[in-house]
Amino acid sequence: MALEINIDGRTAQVTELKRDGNLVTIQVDDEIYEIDALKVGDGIYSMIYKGKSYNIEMIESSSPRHFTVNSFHNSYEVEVIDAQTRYRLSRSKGDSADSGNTVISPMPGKVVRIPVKEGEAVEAGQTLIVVSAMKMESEFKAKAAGIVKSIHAAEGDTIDANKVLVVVEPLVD
Amino acid sequence: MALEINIDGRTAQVTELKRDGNLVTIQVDDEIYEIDALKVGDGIYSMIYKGKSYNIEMIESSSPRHFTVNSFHNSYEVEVIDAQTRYRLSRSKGDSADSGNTVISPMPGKVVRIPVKEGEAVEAGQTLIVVSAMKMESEFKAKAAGIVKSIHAAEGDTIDANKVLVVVEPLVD
Amino acid sequence: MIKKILVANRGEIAVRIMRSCREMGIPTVAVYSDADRSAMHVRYADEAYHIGPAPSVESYLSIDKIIAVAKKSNADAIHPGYGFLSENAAFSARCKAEGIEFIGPHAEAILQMGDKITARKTMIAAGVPVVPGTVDKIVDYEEALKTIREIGLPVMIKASAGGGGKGMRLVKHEEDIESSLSGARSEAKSAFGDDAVYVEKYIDSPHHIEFQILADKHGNAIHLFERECSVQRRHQKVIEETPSPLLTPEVRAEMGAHAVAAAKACNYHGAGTIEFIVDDNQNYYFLEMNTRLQVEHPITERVVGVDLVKEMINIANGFELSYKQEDLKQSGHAIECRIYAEDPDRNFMPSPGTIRHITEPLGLGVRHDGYVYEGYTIPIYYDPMISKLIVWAKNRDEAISRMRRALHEYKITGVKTSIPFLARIMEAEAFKSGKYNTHFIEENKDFLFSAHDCDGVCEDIALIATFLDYSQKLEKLKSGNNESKPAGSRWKDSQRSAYI
Amino acid sequence: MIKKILVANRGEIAVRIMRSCREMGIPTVAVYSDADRSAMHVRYADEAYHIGPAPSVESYLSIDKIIAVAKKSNADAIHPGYGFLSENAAFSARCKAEGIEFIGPHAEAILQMGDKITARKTMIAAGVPVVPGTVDKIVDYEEALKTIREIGLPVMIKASAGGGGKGMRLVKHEEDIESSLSGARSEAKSAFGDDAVYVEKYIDSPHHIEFQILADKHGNAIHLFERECSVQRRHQKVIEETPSPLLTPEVRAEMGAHAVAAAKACNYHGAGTIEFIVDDNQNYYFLEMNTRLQVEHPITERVVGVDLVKEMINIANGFELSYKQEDLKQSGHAIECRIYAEDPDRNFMPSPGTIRHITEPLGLGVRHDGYVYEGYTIPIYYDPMISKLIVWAKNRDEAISRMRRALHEYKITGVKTSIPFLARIMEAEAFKSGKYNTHFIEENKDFLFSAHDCDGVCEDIALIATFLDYSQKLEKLKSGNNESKPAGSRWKDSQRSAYI
Repeated sequence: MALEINIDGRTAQVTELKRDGNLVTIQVDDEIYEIDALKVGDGIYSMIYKGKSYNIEMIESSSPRHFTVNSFHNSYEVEVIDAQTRYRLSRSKGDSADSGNTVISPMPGKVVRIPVKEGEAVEAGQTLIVVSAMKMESEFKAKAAGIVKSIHAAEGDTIDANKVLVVVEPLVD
Repeated sequence: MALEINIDGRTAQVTELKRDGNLVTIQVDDEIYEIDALKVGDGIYSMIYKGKSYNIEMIESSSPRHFTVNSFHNSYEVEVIDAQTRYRLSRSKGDSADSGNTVISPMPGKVVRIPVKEGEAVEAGQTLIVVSAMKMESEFKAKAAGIVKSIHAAEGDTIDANKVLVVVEPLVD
Repeated sequence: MIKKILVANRGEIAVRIMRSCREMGIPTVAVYSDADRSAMHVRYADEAYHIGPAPSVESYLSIDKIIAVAKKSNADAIHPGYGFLSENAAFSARCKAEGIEFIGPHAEAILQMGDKITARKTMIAAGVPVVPGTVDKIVDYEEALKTIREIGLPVMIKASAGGGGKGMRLVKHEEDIESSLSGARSEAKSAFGDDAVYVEKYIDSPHHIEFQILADKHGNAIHLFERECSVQRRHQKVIEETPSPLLTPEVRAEMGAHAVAAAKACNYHGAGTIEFIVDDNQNYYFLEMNTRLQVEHPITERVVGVDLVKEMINIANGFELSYKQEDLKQSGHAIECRIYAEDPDRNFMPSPGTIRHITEPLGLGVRHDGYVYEGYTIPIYYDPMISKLIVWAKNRDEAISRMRRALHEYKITGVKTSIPFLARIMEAEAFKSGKYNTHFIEENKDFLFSAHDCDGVCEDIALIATFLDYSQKLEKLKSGNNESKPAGSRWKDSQRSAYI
Repeated sequence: MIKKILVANRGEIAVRIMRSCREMGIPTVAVYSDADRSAMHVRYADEAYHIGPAPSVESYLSIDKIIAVAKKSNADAIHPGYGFLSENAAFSARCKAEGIEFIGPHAEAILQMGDKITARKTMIAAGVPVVPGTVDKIVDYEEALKTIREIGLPVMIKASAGGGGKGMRLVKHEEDIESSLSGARSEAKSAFGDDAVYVEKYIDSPHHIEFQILADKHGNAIHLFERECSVQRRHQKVIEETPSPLLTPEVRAEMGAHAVAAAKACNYHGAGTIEFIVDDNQNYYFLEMNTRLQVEHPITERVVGVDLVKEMINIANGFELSYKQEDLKQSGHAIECRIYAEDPDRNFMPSPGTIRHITEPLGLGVRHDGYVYEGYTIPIYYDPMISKLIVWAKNRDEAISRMRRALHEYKITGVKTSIPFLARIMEAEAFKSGKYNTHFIEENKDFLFSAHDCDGVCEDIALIATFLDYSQKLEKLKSGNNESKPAGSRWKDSQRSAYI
């Protein structure tokens, strides 16, 4: 099995060569690692490589393919790139789908306000939706000018993480 | 659904009358309880009954039907009685199967010694098998005189909990 | 004598209060909203009653509902914790009217210290230094101009009823006075329904140092020394420590005496905190009084050896203070880190969710006050603080090392937390040397948000962990088991059974 | 200066030692057997090496393997913890020969104090009171009879190389002397390869009180006061506290001075413990010296404010002690409970297994030293102790209340533990009054093993929980999902989603 994984901007090829219990041989780009990798809890890995003991925390982020990976001293943003991601990346020339024209809730919360309507023209920087979670309000703004194509929440709604909230059709320039 | 449950010698009929989320109505013998019962962890229940908050720990014992139930101040030995148990109880007139003629490992461990052989006559109190766990050796003895019918482990074996180790056929008197 | 205490709060502080009650043999009553049936304070209490929907205003802020539960459960006292109704004079008064002991100050003290202009006047009368500025509220521009010229720019215009940065303006230039004044007044009016504002000299690079006080109903008051609270972001405390690395013993003693005078000036009883703003030369000025238990009270408990909640209950019972000022001393050093469910790399955006795994920091010198557990879902409705990590050591350097160690041990998955950010603070030179003020985070942000050096291996190990975790998820999906919870148990189990 | 420490141990003590190393900035090396890949000490260390099969004799007791890992990892010091190789003179000597610093005493001190007859002689020479008895080993019956008549019955016949109750006989009647003598000798021979035995007066209803000492390599030695360890079963300590409720300040000071004299008498360096047997009138006698860190060291750390592991490392580094005797005092009261995976109701039979859920006790005055975590399987090969719960409070009564509270908070499923039994001890009159000796558990067993009064509701609630848990399991079975782990998540989740 092989996966393409993006870590803080670097895209790496990760391939499993062999597995014997928790002893795995994995190739990361040109480097081959023989590593003792044990899952000790939900999202918690104990890894021993060349005698060194590493503790890794995997925290799922905005989608099942996004993780924050902590190893105490370092914190990485990681994305597993599947076919769909690759297509999206190629089409948007590096911009991910949610960066330009779609507001996706990064956390569960409650919709406080939606100051736009479907069909409305919006400027770059204009607030599309305000979400409250844990006593803090977050405003989500249009990254570029466009027309509000669809709104998938109503004021007062309780929303889950990773839900598409507002889609803006960018103006073609 | 209804279950017959033995608790520290008392046998109670427990019947679910209604369930609405974590609000359950349950009859225990003649008493009807409307109780807010929430499972908050594996084997951990938070129960609210008439405003009182109870914390219950369920610890599986020698079989999936045996539990130690802790509520901090009290610790109960509980057994769910199914058809098989009932048959066994009726046949042995109250003695449970493992009390007289069968040694069942109450915990995982390692077999240190088996000083008897199949076919051998044993006295009441004679050691049938010695199991070691956590730096402590436990001797299991015959409760009554009889003939060793079968031995299901060998010296040096690592054994799981709840495994039949030695069966003794009691002498008929 | 108090026989049963209703704790009108949730989260870690509700549990912390119930701990002391349990040690004193006093049964506790929890209240909970729809979002909190599975919360720890409900599990911890002897009794628990539902009080309404998740939004605080319909549950934890509902005086009527809380009083009703107190009556139903025969609780003869209420501890409000911090936040929610803790500094609500009407609630204190209502408790009194209903014959329920409010474990906190009387309504008059709350009102007197809650209005900033009144508080300033009270302090001036008591001889406590206040920030140079106006005594009465400012209504017109001419008056403001005259006062500000006397004080000297820059100044802060502040709402008398204020708090949380609302109705506050920093004025650096004379030409901005008029617009700032009207801006502050209208903001104060809309936020607090009161447009009274006053002017204070702006103290640059200040330290935020507060004194814990205890006062009984017999006129006795003591202080329990200071807490240094200058590590802040967005006016929120992040890390606190005691003793303050800034204060000399002389200034400490003087400030302590002023803190006691401040408490006596409003006939205070209960636990309270006198907040001072302090410049680099240890000139200090009364800022405000918090008429409740503070989040950061545990560092005082550890260094002074006093259980503040028990003292509050004893005071409410009408007992005299069990300590005299001369009995108390600071022994060793304590630091508290507040652990939030938030994403430091995304502007500290809240990160509610389900706790999948926790390894709690333990061992010598570590106190952990939390309320979340494995499998618990942090609700979106309340504060993102999930626990407080408090360490003690015989001196400050050792305390910092211990906090680093404790943060290292603290593993949590399911939500993002401020743990990596806090660990970086423990490594920042300005913090380690003790030379920092309220601008610390701003001034050190390059260091605090940078990654550690690590040989390329760390990054590759993170990639390998991602590979294993994700490929296991895919396998689960393929095998038709799409429960999200028990990821991994099977793999782990297969390893284990090989051992036994 | 020590640059890297190999910890030749497992379980809570390995983690505890690594905590102090981490605070000192010293990297650590773990060793682990086949049964311990998932153990916390492996996760905690900076490096980890496999050393063999699960049985200790092939792994944690293998001097060659441990030395080999030290060399491979460039560890320049080894901390042995307690148990395993900690009191093995050959290991201490081997470390020295290999140029590795053994963080503990030199081999000669271990040998001198390990042989009970030599230790007694050393103590007599140093003026430390010993239990009246023989100075040299007893070989024939005539000599034994003569000595025993001098001492007076009852007496104990003990193996000089002994420990753990082996080679030990209580003699009450003269006619039993001969058989007891030969029985003890043959048992000593087979257990320790040495049939040397000696005779001591039997002290009835004794207290077991020990003194912590620290000695550096420059001839300085101090004591850190006592630990009362009289709550025992089968010669195993269950609960320890400090200060001892028995000792007066005068006797404490005298015993402390004798403890220091004992350490100096064997040119000791490192941390050690002088065990005394004490009668109700505070007559005390040297019993033995433990030449290592004790399980119960945290109560001393808490009351005296010293990190004993750091002191051991400093001593190994050749530093002078950082404390003088007059710097030290006991402040407040500490109690430790040892939490075992065992079934108190079945004669304390071990209960290994997989930890399904833990809620750890937290908050003010609580220290918890553990190593298990949710999902961890306790191996069958090692000690059943899973953690140590240590509380501190300003006085003994409050410490007992706090321990009750902490035990109440400690929820654990998957294995049975001694928690309910320990909670009962905290409620026993003899314990609460501080009037107890080593017969405490035996004398109070009716109380300790009885159930609490509870209205019938408790029992019915237990039945309801059983009903819910079992019926949920049945449903899982029916729906074809027969994983044992994630019981309940689905039901719980369905509740939660209704809230959010």
